[in-house]
Amino acid sequence: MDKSKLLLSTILNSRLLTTGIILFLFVSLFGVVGGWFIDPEMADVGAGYPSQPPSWEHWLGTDQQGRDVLSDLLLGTPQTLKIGLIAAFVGVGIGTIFGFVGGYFGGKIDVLIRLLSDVFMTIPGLLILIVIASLLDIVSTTLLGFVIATFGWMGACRVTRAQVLTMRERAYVQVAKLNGVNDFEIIFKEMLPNLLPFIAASLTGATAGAVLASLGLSALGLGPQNEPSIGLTIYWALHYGALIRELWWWFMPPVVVMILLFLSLFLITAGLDQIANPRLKDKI
Amino acid sequence: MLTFNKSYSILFGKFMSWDYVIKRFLLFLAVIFVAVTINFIIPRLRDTNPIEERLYQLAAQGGVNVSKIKELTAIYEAKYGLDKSVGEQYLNYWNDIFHLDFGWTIADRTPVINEIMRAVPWTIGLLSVATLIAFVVGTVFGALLAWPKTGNFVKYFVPLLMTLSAIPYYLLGIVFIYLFAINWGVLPTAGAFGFGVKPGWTLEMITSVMWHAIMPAASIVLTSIGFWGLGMRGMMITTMGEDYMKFAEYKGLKDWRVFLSYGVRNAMLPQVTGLAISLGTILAGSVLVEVIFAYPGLGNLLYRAITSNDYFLLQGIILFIIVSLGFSLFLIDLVYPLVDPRINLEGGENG
Amino acid sequence: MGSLLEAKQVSKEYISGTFIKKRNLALKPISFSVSDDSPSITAIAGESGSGKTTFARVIAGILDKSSGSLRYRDKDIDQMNSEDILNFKKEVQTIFQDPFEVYNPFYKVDHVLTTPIKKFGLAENKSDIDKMIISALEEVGLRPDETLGRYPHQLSGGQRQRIMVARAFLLRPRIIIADEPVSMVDASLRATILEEIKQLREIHNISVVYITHDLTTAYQVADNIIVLYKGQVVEAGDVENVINKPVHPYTQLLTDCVPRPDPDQKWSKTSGDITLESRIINGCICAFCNQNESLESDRKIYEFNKKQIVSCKVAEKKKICANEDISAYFTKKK
Amino acid sequence: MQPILDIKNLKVYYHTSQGPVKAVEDVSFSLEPGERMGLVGESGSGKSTIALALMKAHKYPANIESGDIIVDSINIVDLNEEEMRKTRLNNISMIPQGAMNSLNPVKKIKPQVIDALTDHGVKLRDKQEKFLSELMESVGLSKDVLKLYPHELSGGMKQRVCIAISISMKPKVIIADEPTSALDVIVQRQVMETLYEVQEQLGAACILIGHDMGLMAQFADKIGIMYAGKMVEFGSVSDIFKNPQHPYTRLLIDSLPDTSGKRDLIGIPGIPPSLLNLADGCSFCLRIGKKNTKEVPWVKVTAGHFIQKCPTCIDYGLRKKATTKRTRK
Repeated sequence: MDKSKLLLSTILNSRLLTTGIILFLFVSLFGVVGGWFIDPEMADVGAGYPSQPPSWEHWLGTDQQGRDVLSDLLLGTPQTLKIGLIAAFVGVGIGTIFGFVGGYFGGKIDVLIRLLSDVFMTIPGLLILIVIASLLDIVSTTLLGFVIATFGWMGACRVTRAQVLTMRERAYVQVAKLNGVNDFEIIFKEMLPNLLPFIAASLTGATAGAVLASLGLSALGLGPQNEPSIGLTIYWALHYGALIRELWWWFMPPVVVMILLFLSLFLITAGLDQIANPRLKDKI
Repeated sequence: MLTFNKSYSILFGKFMSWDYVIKRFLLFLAVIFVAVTINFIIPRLRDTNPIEERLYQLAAQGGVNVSKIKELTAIYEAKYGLDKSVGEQYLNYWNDIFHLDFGWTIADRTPVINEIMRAVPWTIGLLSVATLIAFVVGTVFGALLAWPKTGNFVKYFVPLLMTLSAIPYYLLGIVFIYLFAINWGVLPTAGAFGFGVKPGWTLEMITSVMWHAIMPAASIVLTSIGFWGLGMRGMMITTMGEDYMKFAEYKGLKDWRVFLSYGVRNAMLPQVTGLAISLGTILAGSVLVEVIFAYPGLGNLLYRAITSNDYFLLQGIILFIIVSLGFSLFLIDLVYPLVDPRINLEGGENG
Repeated sequence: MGSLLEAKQVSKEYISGTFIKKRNLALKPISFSVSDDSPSITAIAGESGSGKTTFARVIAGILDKSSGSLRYRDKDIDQMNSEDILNFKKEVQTIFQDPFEVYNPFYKVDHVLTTPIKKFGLAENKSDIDKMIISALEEVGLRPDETLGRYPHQLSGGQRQRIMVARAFLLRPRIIIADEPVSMVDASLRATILEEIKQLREIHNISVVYITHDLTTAYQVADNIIVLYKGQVVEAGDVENVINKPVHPYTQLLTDCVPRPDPDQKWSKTSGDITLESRIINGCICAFCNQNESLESDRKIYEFNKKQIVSCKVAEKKKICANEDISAYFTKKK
Repeated sequence: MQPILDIKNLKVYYHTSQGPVKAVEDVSFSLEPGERMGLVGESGSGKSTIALALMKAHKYPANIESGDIIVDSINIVDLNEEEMRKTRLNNISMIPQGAMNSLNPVKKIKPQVIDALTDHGVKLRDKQEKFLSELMESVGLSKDVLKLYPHELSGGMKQRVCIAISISMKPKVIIADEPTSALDVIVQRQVMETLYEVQEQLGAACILIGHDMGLMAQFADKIGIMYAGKMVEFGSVSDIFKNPQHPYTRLLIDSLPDTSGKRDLIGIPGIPPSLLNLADGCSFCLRIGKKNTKEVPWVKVTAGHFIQKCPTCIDYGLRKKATTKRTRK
């Protein structure tokens, strides 16, 4: 069978992965496509009367300052996803490179990378992020993504390094060396393809972690204040006591959207895990 | 005497080499060093003076006379050594840390360490209980899920429960507050104990504390059962494939014994490391839940430090957390070989 | 004539630990050569931990040696230019033990055959590549239509290992180092693979270094044998002598313990005590008799006869080997 | 004498999504107390499936389709799970294949011996120490081993501990599934001799499963040759080695290397057929490119020596060795 067909059938065969991907696409489409149908000005302060319950005019009501909650949500979701994806791709990219370099070449550089990743693993990332965010002004969601990435590379580094270490001793890498294949090709042609499920799982895991961190920072009021994001919506809701005032239409929609996003990432990770570790198949 | 010798030999003689101990200790030092340095550098990257800023803030609230701000700033700077060279400041900083002297809070000039010590018991109390409950329930469910003779109820109910682990605990916390405290009014919204309850070892106080801890604890427990459960399930599946599980069956052992004494006992080992690490990271993992539930722990103190721009308090908390975390992880590394008699740390990792 | 591959006093030490080093001398200095003019099959035999795989990997250039020198075609490996190294890689091929692990699960089995052809520039266009692969597969008795285009898990262990023999053969090497090539293959398929390896020498003049723990296959396949124990040579020479008339107490113990597939030659009738301790000769300093690792005195190897050298006191009355190269005591075929 | 183990027409299938895999197809044999039988075959021949079925430790999707397994006049096919659990170790026990990992790594040896006894209702009380040290002695181990963890033992010692546990309830039938596959030759011999001694002492019937014909020749009295899920030949050890009748057995014997003179090594051609949806008739014909779809009868050669006699391939491999050698360019 063709490799791409094989891949497709593996994905389709995993109920977890398929459900996860569909749910993720649903959330992303909600954010991206939904944004085309609304007027961005509806998300500005004073677009409607403050604190109105859902109506025909405002499907999800308005907040304390008269923003249309639905518009705010549709504009905020892609921003939140963006932070997660930037942080995940940058973090996993760095981590994978570090893992390969350390695991494959070993020696002093490996000792250094291992020390660095061990230290960063031990330091609670969210706390340092809180310090950074509270003392420096993080103005854009992109910048927040990069900042979060500095604490999101260790997982990928560890997984990659461990895999590369075992693969390096595997006979097929030895055979590749005997076949005259150089280090560069061994890394990219012999090792990397086998790591793809692990990297994909790291990516979804890191996305979830980054969204979690950005939500946390924003909800504490430490995120970017100028661009709409789900975290910011939650921050305002908490700040203006939306809970006590029972303005459920204000805080529940962002919570629900985030829960769906996290669920989808969880299902994708679990599905990829099944593919990477066949022993877990047919379980759950 | 004999028992002492034996455990000593397990630690340092047969199974754990000095090489390993030195490595872990150096890691511990490196963590502290990096954390302290980051903590030292970051505030200095800012061009505004945090103390001056804070004093202006206080002045705006009418606490300090505006004309005296320059003077006051100078006094504070001298007190914190901010007028000296960066190198000297850095050394002083280390010196203070060795003496557990994290400075004074800017707002009410109490020692930072006192504020921290007041908050720590609440955090430890809430999170250790929540973590232990989640660990026990999650581990048992995870093990049952991987056990072929488990009943159908567990097989369908547990995975549903596990998907809760995908949800961040503070989002679940928001939902809980809305439902249980505000909508139905069955549980208290915030705080660690009720108004008017006198702190002390009284029955009233204890029940009030427990009553207030239910929601924050439940949101942590429910969202982390899945973490423990999934980990245990994976390990249990691996363990089920081991030769000793097959031989245990050939031996004609009773099912419960194969499950507990052979399966769970072995599959538990990585879980125990995980538990030790989470117990070690308790101080760090609570910020948002404490903020949302207004729980008077370290996380809430940190939030207060952020919102009031009190960066001595902020730094003190972070340092306290990282040092205690690094130290507890170092201890865990030393004790782990006692849990797993096989562990051979002599060679360590390859490469 | 000259030597193709010459290992002089090569040894391998593994060092572990970051701050407090632990050393393990897995292979003690050993000299060995593969002759240029008459292709030979040499068996390296020993139990697990004897250093036989370490030896194989060191002389194949897969593992860096800790001391000594390794020369190929009269050039020191450490001083070769890239062209010589490529030539060494091409002419000294290895067959590994595990016929599954040698395949990258991501690729079809063709991958291990096409890669070396491309990398060593053995053929230019697609049809030449195909021709080479097909002839190599047929050489080892495989039908290309049953093997090519499949993933490794779709083939049997025997088929997979024969493809690896075909891969080694494809490069027209001068030396093949076969590291326990049949220990993970079903007994019924072993004979076929070993016969292929024998044919490589007989038809294509390829020398083989056959690493094994199985003395019966060593006897059938090899001309000469080196028996290793804890990284040291205990006995070496013509297989007929070493396996059927062993002199060293350890070799005797090994041959006594071989389960012979003959109900008339049962263990209990042919030999006595099977514990290691009962065979040790007091006062001997060979690796086997003197188990004290720290006692690194001058262990001698004695020339028991022209075709057999022994490291134990049992051969004390014989003269000490003049040539440190073990292969000097080997029987040359043809 | 009354057989202690009697297997009649045993069929074990794996039910996969692509169809049934006939792992064991209509196998019958019986053993008397004290007899040692070797069960030989390549991987996938069904020999290990028979072992699992005898312990009723086979897992889904494997299923005993039909047949009887009578151990000490009890048909264990009919036993429920709890009854079977009590039968294990008590009447029939199995020495596992992976000697290195068959003991619980986090428990000392002593509790691992005791818990097997406890779960069979044996309470030793003050006789415990004596019993345990005698048990360890019977497999050539000191009683100090009881105080150790598995990782503190060598491979050979671990396998002896497994043997000790397996005989602790004095079973009537012992199954040893490649008990020495991971061990070096010297240790292999020590373990096999230990097994031989304890089996003689107990007077138990013993089945040795493996593919090493050398071990079979050393150990067994009778040998059954498995091929593609069926038993193709059964006879005494001298019948099999001196007078093999089935072509597969013949090739197997011919392919064995020995040290009594150099010769060409002749392997068995082809690869074993897939057991998935296997066609009726002779499976060995499929391997050598012949065809016989008729049912192959189980035929008596001499007393106690039987083969599956397929007229199409019965003469295969009988020709002179010189002609079977492949011609080369």
